[in-house]
Amino acid sequence: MDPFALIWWIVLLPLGGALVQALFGGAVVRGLGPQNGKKVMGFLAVLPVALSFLLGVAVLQAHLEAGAGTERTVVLAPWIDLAALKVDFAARVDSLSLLMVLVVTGVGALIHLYATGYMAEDRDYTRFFTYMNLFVVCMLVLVTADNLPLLFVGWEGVGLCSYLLIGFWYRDLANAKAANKAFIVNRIGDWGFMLGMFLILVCIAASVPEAQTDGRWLDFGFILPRAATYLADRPEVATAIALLLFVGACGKSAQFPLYFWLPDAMAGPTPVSALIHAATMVTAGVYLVSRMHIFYVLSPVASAVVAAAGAFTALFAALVAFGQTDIKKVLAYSTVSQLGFMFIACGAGVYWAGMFHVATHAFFKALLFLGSGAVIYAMAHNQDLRNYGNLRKYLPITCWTMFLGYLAIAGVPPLAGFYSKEAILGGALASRHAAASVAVWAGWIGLVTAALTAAYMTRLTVLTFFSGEERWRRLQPAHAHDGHHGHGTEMAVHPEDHSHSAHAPHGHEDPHGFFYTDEELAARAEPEEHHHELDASHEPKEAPPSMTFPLVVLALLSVVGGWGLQHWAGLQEFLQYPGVQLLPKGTIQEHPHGVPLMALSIGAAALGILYGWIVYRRGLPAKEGFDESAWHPFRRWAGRQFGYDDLVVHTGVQGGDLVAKSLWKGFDAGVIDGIANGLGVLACGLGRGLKAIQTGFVRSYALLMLAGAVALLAYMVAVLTRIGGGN
Amino acid sequence: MVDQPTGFGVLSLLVFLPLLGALLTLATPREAAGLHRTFAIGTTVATFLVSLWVLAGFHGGTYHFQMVEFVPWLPQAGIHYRLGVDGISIWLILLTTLLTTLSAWFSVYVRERTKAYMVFLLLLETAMLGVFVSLDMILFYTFFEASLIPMYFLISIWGGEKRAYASLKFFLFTFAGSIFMLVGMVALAKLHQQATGAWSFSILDIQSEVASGRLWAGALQTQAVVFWAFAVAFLVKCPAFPLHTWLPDAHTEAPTAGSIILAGVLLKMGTYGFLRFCLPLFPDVIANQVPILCALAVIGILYGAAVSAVQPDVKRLIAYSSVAHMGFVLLGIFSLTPTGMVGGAYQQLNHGISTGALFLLVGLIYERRHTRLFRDYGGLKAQMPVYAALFLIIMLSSVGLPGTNGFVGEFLSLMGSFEASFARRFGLNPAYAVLAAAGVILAAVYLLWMFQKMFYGPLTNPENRRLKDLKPWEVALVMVFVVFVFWGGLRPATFTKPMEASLHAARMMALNPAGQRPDWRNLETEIDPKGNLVRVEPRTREALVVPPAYGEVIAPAEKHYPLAGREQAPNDETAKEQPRA
Amino acid sequence: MPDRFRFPIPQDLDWLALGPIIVVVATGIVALVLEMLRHKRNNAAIVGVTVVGLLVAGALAAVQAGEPAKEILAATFLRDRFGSVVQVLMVAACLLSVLFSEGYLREKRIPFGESYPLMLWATAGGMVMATSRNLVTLFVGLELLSVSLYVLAGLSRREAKSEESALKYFLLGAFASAFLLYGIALFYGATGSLHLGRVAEVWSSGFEIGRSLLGVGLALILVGLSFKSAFVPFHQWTPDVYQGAPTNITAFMAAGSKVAAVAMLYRVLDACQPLIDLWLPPLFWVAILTMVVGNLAALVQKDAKRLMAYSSISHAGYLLVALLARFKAPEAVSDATLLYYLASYNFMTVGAFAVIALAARGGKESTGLSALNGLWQRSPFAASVLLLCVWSLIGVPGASGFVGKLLIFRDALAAGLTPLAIVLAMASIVSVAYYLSLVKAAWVADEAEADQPIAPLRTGAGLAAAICAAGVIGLFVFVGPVLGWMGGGSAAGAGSAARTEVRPG
Amino acid sequence: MGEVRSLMAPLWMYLALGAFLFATGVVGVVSRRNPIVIFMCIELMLNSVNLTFLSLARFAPWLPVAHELEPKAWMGGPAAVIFVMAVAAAEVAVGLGIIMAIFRLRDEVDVDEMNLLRG
Repeated sequence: MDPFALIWWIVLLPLGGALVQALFGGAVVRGLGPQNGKKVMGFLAVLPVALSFLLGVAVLQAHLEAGAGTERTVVLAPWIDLAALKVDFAARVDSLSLLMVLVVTGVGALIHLYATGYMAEDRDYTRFFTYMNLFVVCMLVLVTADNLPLLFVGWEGVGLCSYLLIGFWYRDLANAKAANKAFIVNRIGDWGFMLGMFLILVCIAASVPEAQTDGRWLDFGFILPRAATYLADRPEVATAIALLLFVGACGKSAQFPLYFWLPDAMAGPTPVSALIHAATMVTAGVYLVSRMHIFYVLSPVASAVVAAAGAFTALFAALVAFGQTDIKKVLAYSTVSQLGFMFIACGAGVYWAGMFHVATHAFFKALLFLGSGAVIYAMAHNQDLRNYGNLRKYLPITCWTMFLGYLAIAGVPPLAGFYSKEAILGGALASRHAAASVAVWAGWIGLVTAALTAAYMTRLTVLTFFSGEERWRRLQPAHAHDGHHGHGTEMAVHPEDHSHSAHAPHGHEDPHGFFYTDEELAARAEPEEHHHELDASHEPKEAPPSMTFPLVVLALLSVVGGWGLQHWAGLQEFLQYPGVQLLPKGTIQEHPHGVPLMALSIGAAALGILYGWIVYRRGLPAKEGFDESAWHPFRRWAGRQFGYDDLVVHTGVQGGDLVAKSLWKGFDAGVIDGIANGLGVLACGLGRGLKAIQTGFVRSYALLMLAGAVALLAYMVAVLTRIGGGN
Repeated sequence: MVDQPTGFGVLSLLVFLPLLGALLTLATPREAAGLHRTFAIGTTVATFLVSLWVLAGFHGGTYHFQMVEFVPWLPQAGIHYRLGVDGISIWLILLTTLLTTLSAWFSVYVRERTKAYMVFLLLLETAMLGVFVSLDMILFYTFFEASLIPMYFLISIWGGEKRAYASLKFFLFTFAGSIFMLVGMVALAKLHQQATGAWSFSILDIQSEVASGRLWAGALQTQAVVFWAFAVAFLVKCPAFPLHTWLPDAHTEAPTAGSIILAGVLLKMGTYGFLRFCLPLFPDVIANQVPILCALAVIGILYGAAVSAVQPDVKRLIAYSSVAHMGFVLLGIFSLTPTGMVGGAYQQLNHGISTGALFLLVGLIYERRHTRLFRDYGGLKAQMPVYAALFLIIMLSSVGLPGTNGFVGEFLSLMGSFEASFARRFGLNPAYAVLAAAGVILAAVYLLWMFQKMFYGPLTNPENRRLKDLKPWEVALVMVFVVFVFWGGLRPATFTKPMEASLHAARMMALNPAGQRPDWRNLETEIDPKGNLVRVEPRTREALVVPPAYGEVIAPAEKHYPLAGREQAPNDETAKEQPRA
Repeated sequence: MPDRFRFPIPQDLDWLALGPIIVVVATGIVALVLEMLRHKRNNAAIVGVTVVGLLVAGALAAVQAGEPAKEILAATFLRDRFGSVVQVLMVAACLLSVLFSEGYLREKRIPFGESYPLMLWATAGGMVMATSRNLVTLFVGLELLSVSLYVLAGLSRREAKSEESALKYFLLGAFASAFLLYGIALFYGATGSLHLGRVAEVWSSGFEIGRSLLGVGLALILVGLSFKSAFVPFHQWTPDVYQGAPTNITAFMAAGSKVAAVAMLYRVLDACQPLIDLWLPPLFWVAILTMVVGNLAALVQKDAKRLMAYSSISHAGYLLVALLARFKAPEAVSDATLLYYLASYNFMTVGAFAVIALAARGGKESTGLSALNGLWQRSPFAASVLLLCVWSLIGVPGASGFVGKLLIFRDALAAGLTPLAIVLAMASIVSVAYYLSLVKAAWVADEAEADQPIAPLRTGAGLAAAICAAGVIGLFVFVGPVLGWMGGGSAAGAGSAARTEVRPG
Repeated sequence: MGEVRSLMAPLWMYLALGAFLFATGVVGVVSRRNPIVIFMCIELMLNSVNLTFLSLARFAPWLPVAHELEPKAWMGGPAAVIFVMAVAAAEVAVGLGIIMAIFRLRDEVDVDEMNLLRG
């Protein structure tokens, strides 16, 4: 069979997995008992993703044979099918999509494997994997889609899964709120995406005669080739489209000003943070920009905006990271910052470098998150850096794998991060792109950020694994809950359970069997999940192999990934600047391997590491302790994201609430109903007036009749005198 | 061409079967609640089957009315009994029969006065079906108004606390809106009489006079007035922005079945009316009214969303969300673009499905807890996982998540309005589309908020701790909706294909100059698959199901893409290569 | 025997034409005799005779509807389609009221046999009013109707309300008929004849004094007739009398005497066609006033019968619109609309009152809206009939009231009386509110909330209600033939109906 | 034509008298409180009508023109008077009956005391 047809199996396998989890998961777990049941379902969850990866490799094989520059469309079925517009379930097979497919399925499979261990204790095990598999499906749809609407399906699908997984431990309202925040902020992005899509439709589709198309206006194969010719002399249109699409990218990839959902998203289980909020989903924006890069290339303005936004976000997030004490929060901001790097690349026109960083970042950031997960797992779900210290003694594997990840992100050669980051900065600094000046500035900022990155990552690593003293030993329960999400609270409700079970709702009988009887209720009360808080007596334990194995693999990738992709796989040639052949010569820059640059970036990394090591090797500095008032004001400020989040959220939520309430009470109930009811009142008032005239006295009736009669007569006489007798 | 009386046919069966069931139910003793239910459910199911039969006999390739029935009624006034279906009405018929069946099914929870309840439900179904198949204005009006009485009782007898106010408000708003439509209808008939010497209330006759331009003869003033006489009636029904306030009360106070049908079908009467009357019959003035109607739609979208985000009562929230959703329908229809109109018409069905399902779900919990207030809920997900899952799916389809039916409709109507507004047609401007699209964000805001309030967080209210999850048959009930949610989201073609020809025709009736307009009476014109109005061999109505051999094009399906319209790209031959008649 | 001793039999006598009236009057006499002969207050026989007599009279009138118009008895009596149809309507009104009278009167403990002959003679009066173009004949008919009704209104002797209503009705009625008479006198003065036939020629002759007398006389006649048909501002007696009179009598008043009054007005205005420019404007405003006042005042009524009274006022307004349209554009508009509306009004009003009458129980009758509470439990059938009648009164399609309004709309627009159509539309919006309060009382509220339980539905009332329901629906479904019968094909639409079948495609 | 003018004079007087009587009756109806008196005023109005009928029949100079067309027609006037009297008599009978009934119920018959029915 045609190997490229496999692309659809890649997508459909996880879908099958999700369905299995959703429909049979509960039954299986109940049937085989929690232990075996969860084992089976865990296996069934990892399997499809792993298979997809293998299929992906197969497809890659075929693709390489056909030539890296080729692109193919595999149609599964028609979707929207109108005379005026046709959209298919069509998959696009080219280097870009395949790269993403492999990253998603590969890293995804590892994280799934990790999660089987991490979530083993959770009561909603199968629900978790339902969502995870579903996420993989949506992500694959996103990256393989051959037209914008289908891409949008994946785009919103991953948003949905992210929403579901952030709110996975829904019993804690904070998680639910974080989930809503994520979805809604993403929706703002989607708004831009949609408008961009429409604008593309009305502009590009306009340029072709009816005869030359079958109504598939939104296929990439239709848009991209024509964009170059059509928009060449319409930069303003290109800018509009590019910026609208970038709004979408900002939402999805957590760029300023829409970044602020991502830190809260850490409320989800750690594997989720690793898969969705580090490795894959958040890079969708970068993917989108690279996929539609034609428009950015044609619009210097848009490119400049992208580069600027990227640079600012990178710097901003890096600074904020210094103010964080929650290990996952630190990683979250570093993610935001790294995404900023990718957008610097896009803005500078070195899209391949952006994608390159997507891949390497997927490796080491997934690694870091999973490692942090292992730490959290070992530390009784306490996420506060300040309670850690000297964990390398207890968690050797976690420690050293994470250490490699840390080096990678810090940009230490020859690890993955070094190559990609260096490609980005090199591209930016040497950019001859129309928006060069901005790009170059972005490059310098990126360089600074690289140093900062190294510094705060050092802070994290050292405070966690090194820095002699084991700080949780002197822990009072007071601090135990800091940054602790999920699990605990769900049990909080059970105590009242029996106290209230005495009376049925409203105390009335229950003909339809809506409610549990007392016996059923008693039978239903779940056993308390034993869950102990972190305290001085706690002895951290290394995670089970199902969790450590992925760490090792990812560590390996973070080490060799960069070199491998660039030199062994030749990523740059592989990506081929998809669509570049359409562009006027020289718009995209060959990136120079300038030695001085390499020195600069190495220097930056070294500087950061050095600083971190000096400050933190002796343990937690006094002025970074639990007492935040003792902090350096700047660090406190940074810890609060420089007030941005509060500003936006409060103005948004409270302002919106105010407006809506006033509209409802004021306009809806006040004006409109006021008028409607007012008319009613008026009519009744008149009615009462007439009632009053109806006195019940014969003589008044007669009088009114008389009045009528007189009026009638008067009228007649008047008219008769006017028209006169004669005609 | 001469209308030959045809006698009664399958459509009459469809319409009057529920009435028959109602009469049978009347004959049963008052105490036999079980009997009433059986009769009601049986009848609705039977009606649903008949509607499937109609669907089977329906052919999507033509814009002409099919299965037409014509029985002389009041020749002195040109009022006759005319029924027929076309692409615009066919799915609404299916929607009606389906939703009524499910409502009747749900109504086993109704305890007191079951007999009257079921009878009113069935009468309501007859009225609703009649609205969608009437081809005579008076007949249409008859069913349109007749639907008020049963709904009035459903609300005022089985409704909530403020039912008296709500039901009266519902009746007054709708009646006030539509009485002037009646005057407008008479005016149309009179104009027809002036044009041809014969009174006729048949929309076929009137439309063909309009198409030829004889009816209005350039009377723009009158045309605008009559247009609004109709438009107001439909705006109230939709409901559109300033005239919507009856809806929250009615929806909230109505019993569950009532809410389902109100949201699912009755609101559609309004948009259906626009498609059936306002577009085909007022071609000369429609263009000037489009900005107003689109503005109302956009305001409705934003306003409804904003207001529903602060409702303390789940049913009220859904009710206001209907205002927003129907805004998308209006927006799509009045973009008057091929995509937009399909989107709008399709969004009708989606709204019927998702909002109907939402009301059903709320009804399920209401039956258990007898409260609609958010503060009494929260944390239900742990207690009723299946219920939560179903609610989530339906909620997402209402959010318009891609892959669910909600998305396709919204997407297409937005796209249509975007095309129209970027082309600056009818004096629209991009702001319309951009703002409308922002409604998508707000939809997420209030619906997610609702879901959070109901299902997330700790299960604080002890009353809820005894709740069992849904019963199997209830799950089955909701699953019907879920099936349509995904079917509509993944295979929209199933539903859009049969509509297209009629929608194209409606658009051309509204936009084309006299003489190039499709004519419902003239069977020698047809819409070809590309959306062109073409001449074909003359056929009989029975032969409509045979795809014709298309002749030469009378009016090409225009493609509105603004930038090409405004400035000609140097390197494209759009203008030259447009197919011409 | 010499000629001059023989009783002069008019040459142009036509027993068939006079038949209906004679039968009704005779039946009344027979019923009166029976009333004297019957023992222990058993009215069965009387009711039986009455019903039979009415049926016969109705049949006689109906068969003549098709006959060519002719004037007999020295042009004091006119037999034409309009007259015969109105006669049928009068008979129907009386018949329906009689059907539920017996049970009602028994419940109310006033089973007086003489009420039946009185109702019959009132009917006869009404029939006369419809079938003459001679002013004195019309006047005598009017008085025959009125005087009987004065008595009937006061039938419930021990009830102060009943007596009060009777007195009010009597005084104001007499007052109004004085105006009417004066107008007649002036007409006579103008034309030198009591026959309406000469009005036109006098008017067109341009004879100045004659024209003035006609104008003033017409004004006075209109006063008298406006009173009878309860146009504002001559309407104030209506609510009081409707409320005070026994309900069966109210029903007959509402239906029968309105039909008769409108018929007489039709005769007068028909004759005054040439003066239309003179009387159209004032009646135009009277119509508007009547519709507005009737509906607004009804909004705030708490008493079912008063509510119905005001509703009857507003319907009088609608009827006036129909009349005006009829005479404004005689070529485009036929009598059919007017007659159809009268017929449907007949059924829906009597039907409503037949149900309201159930509130009478054990000598007491409370006519407040709350008296109907729980009707749906007592008698679902009666409740349904009430619903149907109100449905029709509102003008919601599916019942005859809607077609009536539709036809009025059509005529008004055809005659260029669009403002009236608009007011009519608005008026019917307002009417929804109070009509629904009536239905709500019967359907929504529970019996517990009623101050006394409702009387069980007896055969007579049930029969009356059933006929009314059937009529309301039947008139809607078979509107075509009905209009054909009433309009006698003279309907403007009839020709166009033929054309509509063969219009160019 | 001369005798016409001579006839005109009394006609106008009679008519004026009739109108005056009618007006008097009207004023009486709206101003008196005793139903019997009110009814007497109505009777007065009726009689003024009778006067009008007869004076027109007798003196109206233009009626002969009409009479030539229908010789018997002018008899209508005087005939009408008979009818009016008869009807008036009937009304008296009924009216007095009603008033008696009321008097039996409550001992006074002041119309201003009777407003059970109002609103």
